[in-house]
Amino acid sequence: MAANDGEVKLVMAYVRPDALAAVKQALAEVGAPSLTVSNVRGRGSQPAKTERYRGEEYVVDLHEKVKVECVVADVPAGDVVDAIADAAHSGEKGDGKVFVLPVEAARQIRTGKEGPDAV
Amino acid sequence: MAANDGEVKLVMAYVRPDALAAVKQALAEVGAPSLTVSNVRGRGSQPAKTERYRGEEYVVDLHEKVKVECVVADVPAGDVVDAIADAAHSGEKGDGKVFVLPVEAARQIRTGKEGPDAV
Amino acid sequence: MAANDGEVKLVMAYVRPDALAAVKQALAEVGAPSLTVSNVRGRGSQPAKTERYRGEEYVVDLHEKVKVECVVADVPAGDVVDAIADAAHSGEKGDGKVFVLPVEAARQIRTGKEGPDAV
Amino acid sequence: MVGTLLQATDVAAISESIRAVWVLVVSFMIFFMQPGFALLEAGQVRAKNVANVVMKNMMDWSLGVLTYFVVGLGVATVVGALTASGTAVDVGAAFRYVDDPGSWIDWLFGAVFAMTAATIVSGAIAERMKFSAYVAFTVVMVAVIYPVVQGITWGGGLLAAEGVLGSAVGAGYKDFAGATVVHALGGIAGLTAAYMVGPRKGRFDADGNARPIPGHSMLLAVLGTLILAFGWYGFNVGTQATVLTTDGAFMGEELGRVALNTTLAMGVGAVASTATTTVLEGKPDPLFAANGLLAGLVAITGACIHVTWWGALLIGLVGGVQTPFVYRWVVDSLQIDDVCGVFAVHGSAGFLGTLLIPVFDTAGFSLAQMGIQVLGVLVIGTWGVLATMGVLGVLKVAVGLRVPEAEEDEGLDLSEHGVSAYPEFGAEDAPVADGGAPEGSPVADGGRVVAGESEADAGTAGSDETGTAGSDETGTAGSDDPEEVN
Amino acid sequence: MVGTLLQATDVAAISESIRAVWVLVVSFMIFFMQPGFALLEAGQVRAKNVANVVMKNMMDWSLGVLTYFVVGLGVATVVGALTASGTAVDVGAAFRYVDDPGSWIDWLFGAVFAMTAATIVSGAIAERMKFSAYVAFTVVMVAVIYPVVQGITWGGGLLAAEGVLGSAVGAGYKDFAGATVVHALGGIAGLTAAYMVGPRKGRFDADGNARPIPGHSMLLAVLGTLILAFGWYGFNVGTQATVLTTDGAFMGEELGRVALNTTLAMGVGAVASTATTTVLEGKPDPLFAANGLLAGLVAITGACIHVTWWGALLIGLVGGVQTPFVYRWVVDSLQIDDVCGVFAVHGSAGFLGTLLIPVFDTAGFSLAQMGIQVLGVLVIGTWGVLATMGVLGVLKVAVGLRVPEAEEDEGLDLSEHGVSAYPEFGAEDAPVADGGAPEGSPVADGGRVVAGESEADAGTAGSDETGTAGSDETGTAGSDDPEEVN
Amino acid sequence: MVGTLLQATDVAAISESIRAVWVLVVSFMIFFMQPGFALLEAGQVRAKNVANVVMKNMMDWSLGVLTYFVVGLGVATVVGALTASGTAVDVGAAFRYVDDPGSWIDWLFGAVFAMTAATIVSGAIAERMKFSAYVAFTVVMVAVIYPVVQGITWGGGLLAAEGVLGSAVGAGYKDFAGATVVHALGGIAGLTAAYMVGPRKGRFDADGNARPIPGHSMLLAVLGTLILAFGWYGFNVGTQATVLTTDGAFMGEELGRVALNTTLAMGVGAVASTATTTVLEGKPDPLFAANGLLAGLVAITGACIHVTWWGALLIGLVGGVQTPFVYRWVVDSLQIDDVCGVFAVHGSAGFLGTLLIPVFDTAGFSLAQMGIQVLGVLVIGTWGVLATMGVLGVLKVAVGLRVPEAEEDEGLDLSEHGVSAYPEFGAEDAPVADGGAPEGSPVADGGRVVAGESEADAGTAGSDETGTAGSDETGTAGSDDPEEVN
Ligand SMILES: Nc1ncnc2c1ncn2[C@@H]1O[C@H](COP(=O)(O)OP(=O)(O)O)[C@@H](O)[C@H]1O
Ligand SMILES: Nc1ncnc2c1ncn2[C@@H]1O[C@H](COP(=O)(O)OP(=O)(O)O)[C@@H](O)[C@H]1O
Ligand SMILES: Nc1ncnc2c1ncn2[C@@H]1O[C@H](COP(=O)(O)OP(=O)(O)O)[C@@H](O)[C@H]1O
Repeated sequence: MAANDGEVKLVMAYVRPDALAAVKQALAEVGAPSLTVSNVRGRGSQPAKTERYRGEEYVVDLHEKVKVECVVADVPAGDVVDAIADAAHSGEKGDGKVFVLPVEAARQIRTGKEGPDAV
Repeated sequence: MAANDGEVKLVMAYVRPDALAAVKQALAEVGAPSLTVSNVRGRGSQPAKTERYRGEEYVVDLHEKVKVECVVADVPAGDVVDAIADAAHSGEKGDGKVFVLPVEAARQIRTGKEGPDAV
Repeated sequence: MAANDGEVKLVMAYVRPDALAAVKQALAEVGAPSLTVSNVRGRGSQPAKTERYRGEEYVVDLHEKVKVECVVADVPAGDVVDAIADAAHSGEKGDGKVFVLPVEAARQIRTGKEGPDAV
Repeated sequence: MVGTLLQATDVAAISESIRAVWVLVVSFMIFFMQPGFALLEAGQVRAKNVANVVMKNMMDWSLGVLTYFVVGLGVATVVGALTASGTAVDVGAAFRYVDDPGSWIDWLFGAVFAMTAATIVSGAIAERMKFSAYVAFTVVMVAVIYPVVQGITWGGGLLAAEGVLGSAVGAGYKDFAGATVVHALGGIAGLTAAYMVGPRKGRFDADGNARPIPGHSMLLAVLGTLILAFGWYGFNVGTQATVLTTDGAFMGEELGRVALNTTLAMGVGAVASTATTTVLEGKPDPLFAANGLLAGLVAITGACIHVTWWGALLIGLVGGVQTPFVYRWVVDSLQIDDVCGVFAVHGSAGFLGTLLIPVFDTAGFSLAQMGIQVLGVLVIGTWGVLATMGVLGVLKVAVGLRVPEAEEDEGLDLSEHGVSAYPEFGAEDAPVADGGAPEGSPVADGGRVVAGESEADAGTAGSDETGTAGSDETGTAGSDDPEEVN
Repeated sequence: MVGTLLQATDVAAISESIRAVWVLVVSFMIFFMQPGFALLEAGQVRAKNVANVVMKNMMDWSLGVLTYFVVGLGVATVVGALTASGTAVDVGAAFRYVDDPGSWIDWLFGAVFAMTAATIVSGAIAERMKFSAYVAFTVVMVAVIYPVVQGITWGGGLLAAEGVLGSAVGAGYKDFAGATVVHALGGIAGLTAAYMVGPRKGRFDADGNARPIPGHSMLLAVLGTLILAFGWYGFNVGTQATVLTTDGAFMGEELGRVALNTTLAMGVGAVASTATTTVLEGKPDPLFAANGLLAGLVAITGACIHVTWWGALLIGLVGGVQTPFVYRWVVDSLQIDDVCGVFAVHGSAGFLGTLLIPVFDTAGFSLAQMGIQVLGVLVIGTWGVLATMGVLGVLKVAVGLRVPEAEEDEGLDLSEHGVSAYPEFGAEDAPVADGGAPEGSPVADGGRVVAGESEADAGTAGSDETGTAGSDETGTAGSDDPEEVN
Repeated sequence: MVGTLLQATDVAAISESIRAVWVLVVSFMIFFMQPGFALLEAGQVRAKNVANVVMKNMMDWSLGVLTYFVVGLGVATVVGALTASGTAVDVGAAFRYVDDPGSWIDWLFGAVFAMTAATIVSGAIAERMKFSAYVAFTVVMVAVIYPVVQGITWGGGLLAAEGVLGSAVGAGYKDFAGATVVHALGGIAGLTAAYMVGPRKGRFDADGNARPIPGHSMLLAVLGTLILAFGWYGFNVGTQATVLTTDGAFMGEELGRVALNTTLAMGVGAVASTATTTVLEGKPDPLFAANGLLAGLVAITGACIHVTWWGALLIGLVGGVQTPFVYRWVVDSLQIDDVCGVFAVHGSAGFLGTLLIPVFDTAGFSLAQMGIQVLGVLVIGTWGVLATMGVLGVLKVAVGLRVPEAEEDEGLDLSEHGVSAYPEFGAEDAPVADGGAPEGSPVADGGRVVAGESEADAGTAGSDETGTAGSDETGTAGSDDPEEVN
């Protein structure tokens, strides 16, 4: 298998929080169930929202997003991008983006496996 | 425009929380308003601080920082680094660092655009 | 010193929260004390756990992990990977993984130093 | 020691004074159940709906006392007279308390019970009901729905010994401190309202299977429970108001019975519910322990003066054990999303406890009594369901019952009130570091913090902001954009 | 039944007993306003200042009761006598309560009012005032500032019917339970203190526009509000202390009036403030609802025994409606950063409500009464401003009023007390996973957790730590470093 | 005004009525200490153990009242008679209260004290003790350990004037409201239990140095403290139960003394503890301020009716100052992990305050009194240690005292109760965004949310889940896997 020419890739996506469940499912279906997520906040094309505190308004232009990181070796990164992008698509501003970054080395802590085998 | 030789770059910075507002402004001014931020904690050259609980002291050597991620294509990554570094500079230990990482692929979820156009 | 052929590397690891203290110590010992950590949640080989709310069960398949980021220049990335992997090893599922990513540019905000010197 | 002789009038004044101290203190304690409910409910919703929950609670009380003063108590009296056998209805007299300072202590004592009934409902329909519709409902609850029940029971109407039904059956409905008059009415109104409003998004999956939506703080739920238990002593023991009768008799045994029965029933309720869930789920469940404690209290509320101590234990046991089962039945069989389980805790527990009164009555079992208890439960339950459906049916047409789905996702704090309950914490609205930009320098790219009262400014800020941020590098945004929201 | 005849002395003992039960219970309830204030204020500050807020509250009460026992009550009596027309001043007698157990119940009743006034101030100056300066101020507040007002009003001095001004005008100042004596004094002292200390960093931008700094928990603010409302029943109704007069008359109508008016005013205050903000902001605002509820209570506090029920409604309405407007005026026009809005809630509401007493007085309108009300408000307001400015002016020179900017950024919990209120949560000090290293193996690179009391060790740990971590790979750190802090 | 003459019997009824109002209200207030303890303890543990803490508190009360009704009070009476000099033991009579409604008010008053003693223990052993073992211990505490102490003191036994020791020494043990009978017993039982259970993982490092484990909310700890202070007024002042004696005397001076001394001691306790820590640590410590406030209250609890006001000040001072020192001694010298510092707050403060009674007694110093105080403290302390060791020794063998280390790591909320106290917050169990999948579509890769009561389903879901997720890309998982847990 040389899905990514034998290389390891980090697929990193910023998605809506309510898309997370679908993304998780989609990744499992595409054969890349392992993932790491974190709460982030982002600014993009989505309009800012206004909140109020004792009558005074303030603008919150950072929207809550979830960052999904999925490192793959045997599964083509493109498939993972497709899976995430499909699952997280709503068509409204703020859907987010997916990026692929190169990974030079990988190690599984429990087994000590290295490279593509570690993922 | 081939600001980054047509490539997409991830500019990633660890900055002080109170520098965030200035960084946001600076990025908007340099033409890269889209960004993602998250709360992180870091250890570097900043001295550890001591807290107390019922008289017992403990050392907190992880300081609160904000991680800023900004993916750019048309805007030169160097400009973004400059903008962040300027806005986050206080001159005291703990100002943080900016790194640039290569991005191999990008996809905007809403529109399906790929590559530099997605950013 | 050209530990990484003069390049800067980002070592990024997902580890168990209770391994953090050991990882911090190990990184300091290997000469790379600066690091940034954040709370993440991940899914891998570790079995999901079941929680209950007023008698109704729900599955939490995302386990709490800590993401450790350590950018190095003079210290070989491999040493850092070893240090983290050793410190975070318990041998049970869920120990996590370590990845190395290339970094193209670096800047220290306080001093303005660039490249390997910035790290 | 020479002195003037004390006369009987003095004894009356003394007796009234003692009674006033007692009634006032217990009224304050019952008022204190309001924060108890606020916490109990707030703890059982997600962080994004907390401000809405406490706002509803404040409005229950605030609007409620005004309504009950101007309308509620009078309606109760009128209904009582209307449904009594052969009492003339004097509407003027029914509202005379409004100008009679001598009756205002008792008005307050009545009001705190009415507000308890109203507040219970909010726990059932949390996290998706429109604030305006809820407020309208709570006003009707305090103006009519509760007063009718008060009138037909404690007000001497329909179910009372002198009421049409009561005198026909030959026994007056027994519900000492409001297990059904207050709690089960609130519980069944809540259940009905939860049915009318529909379940929260995600509460049931496509196949109709229930999916839990954990509340954001078990600590607050338990704290609310214990505050309620404190107030409940006022509720139950305080109802034994005649500490000293006008002819000078001390009511120590009655007070002691109520205090003991209340204590034992709450204890056994918590223990029984815990034991039940330990068997069912394998582990003792703190939220069910808290719910069982309250269910034990509800169950004994009507019975506490009437039954033996071991009767109280058994009634509390029933209250505690039934809680998990009734809750699951509501969820799984009725498919109703009663967020705080108010039917299991206040509804069924109240009905069951009140039905059991004749069984453990210190006065012995009486078939007539059992008959009127059954009739009473049916009448109150039916009224609670129908009145709630009627009022909410009208409100559904008039203003709608439910917030739009997008607002439910976002949380009612933001959509209904424009605020965050916990701006620094939590999954939903935690600002990163710069506090959502309330501090520091002006918000980047034109977004600006707008002070205070001008809606116009807010609109401008919003469009400035999005105007700038929206024109991203690809330059394509804009044409396919949905309208902008603030 | 043969028995000895009851004598009048017994009636006195009975009457005193009933009164003692009542006064003690309401005093306990008023004490319970302390956690109410603590929560109200804690909810309105950022998480990084929560421990400082509750610490100030604990010190208000703890230092306050000591001060009020040793000094405060005596000063009040002396001032009362000094400013009465023709009363001889007997300083010894004024302090005799210190050794008179028979007066200690009343001392406690007085103390809980004094401590309420003191506590109000802390809400205005939160998040930036030095702890040492605050503590010093609060001692003076309880020793002198409040006792003076107590003396010239309830103490029979200046403004009382027998006081210099009161007897001149021909009417005694009416403020039943302390709308101005306690609340408005606290509110205006708070406003003045907030002015003296200056706004929090970031509260106003360079152009002087206000920028909100949201508090960390609306839930806590509302919980505090409802606890205060509970205590307020003690405050207001409890002031009607003579449940049974010594000649045997029961004060039921008076108690009823106070209880009803208090209830209606708080209800309408919350509703009115909500309605006002709904009009102004487009959405009902929970924090203003809570503030309005309190403002309604403040407004009626002086009036509750004097006015008709509809007068109470109108006074509560004024209290509620003025809250958002006065708050904005303080922020926008005065540019004062009154963190918890204590002037709008306790200050202006108290003054307005007290000025309105003659308008709705059951005794009818009297010009003399109106005159003394206006004079009273002026005297108390002026005293509050001047005394606060004087004391804080001295403290500014002596110890400084404000923490350094870096400490304000960091949060007062850490800088003033060395602690985190929420070590596991929150934006400011949330340790990641290893809990800031309180658990697990020794902290990396020589940093070591140091147990307890030795400051020396702490210093060592700090320098070990920074020594190692400071020498980063570039080897350049060190020369340009500012001094290290622990 | 003609009336019948009042007779002495009426005075008795009136006196009993006033007493009943008083005793009931203070009993409710003392019950309200339960949420105070729950908050105090919850604030001092990590978020992952909060549900377990409040669950233990609910069980203390719920199981406790049942136990104290069926067993506890009777045991106290029997023990009292057994250890009195020359009283016949009538076991039947000792349990007669069970069927005597006239005694049930007093039973409740007794019960709230017993439950306080039991609850104190839970703060010492938090975060690692098995729930089942704790519950078993608390039942024995309420059934036997506390009743024995009650019997030998207030019950007229061993230490009382008429007891074997008391009559030998010639003085009865003085402990007015339970500084030792309730608090120090709870404190020393807690200390012993903490020793038996062992320290939390990470509390001491390999070298035996203490490492702090900060609790998750200082706010909750302080709120709990202030709620306790409120309840304490009931505890202390309420013990002066005979507001009006049956022969008509008003107890105003006694009530005043208790109220004043309680207030002063809590004030000085907080101030003294703050001052001590400011000297020791350089900064005023809010948690020690709160602990000192409670220690001042504990110290004065036994003494409040007996001592002068300045004696109360000094006793409170001792209580406050000793708190930090005793706490450190327990940690550093005894190496016992008493999580909430219950020995320093309730134990040593109670013993010291009670030993100091003769020194400041308004009745003057008496050697016999000092003798019995010392003896009493020794007897109660020894009994507390031995009884706790005995019971826990048996439980250690029977069910084990401590959860496994993995469960301690995970938190007792999850391991003992299967729940998260704060599902949306916190380091331990914060779900990311999708709420741990309670909402939204089915959990990816076969994991499915399982409704309610079926354990079987849960098992299935677990293995589905792990089956899929476990087979990762490398295909190597499985063979070396430890068994799967749900
Ligand atoms: N260039 C970028 N760099 C970093 N984060 C980005 C970038 N563009 C988008 N994001 C992240 O993606 C989220 C959604 O992007 P947004 O532009 O609002 O959506 P859309 O692509 O639908 O217009 C943002 O809130 C931000 O977190
Ligand atoms: N090599 C590194 N790898 C990862 N994070 C780093 C590294 N160096 C610095 N950081 C992050 O930047 C933050 C600030 O760095 P620090 O060294 O304290 O500042 P300065 O560069 O001003 O000396 C740290 O707290 C940490 O989060
Ligand atoms: N391919 C991956 N992509 C992203 N995160 C991963 C990946 N594999 C593992 N992780 C992260 O590492 C954590 C531990 O991985 P897991 O597979 O459970 O451990 P182990 O390697 O011991 O089997 C996961 O919870 C997840 O956060």
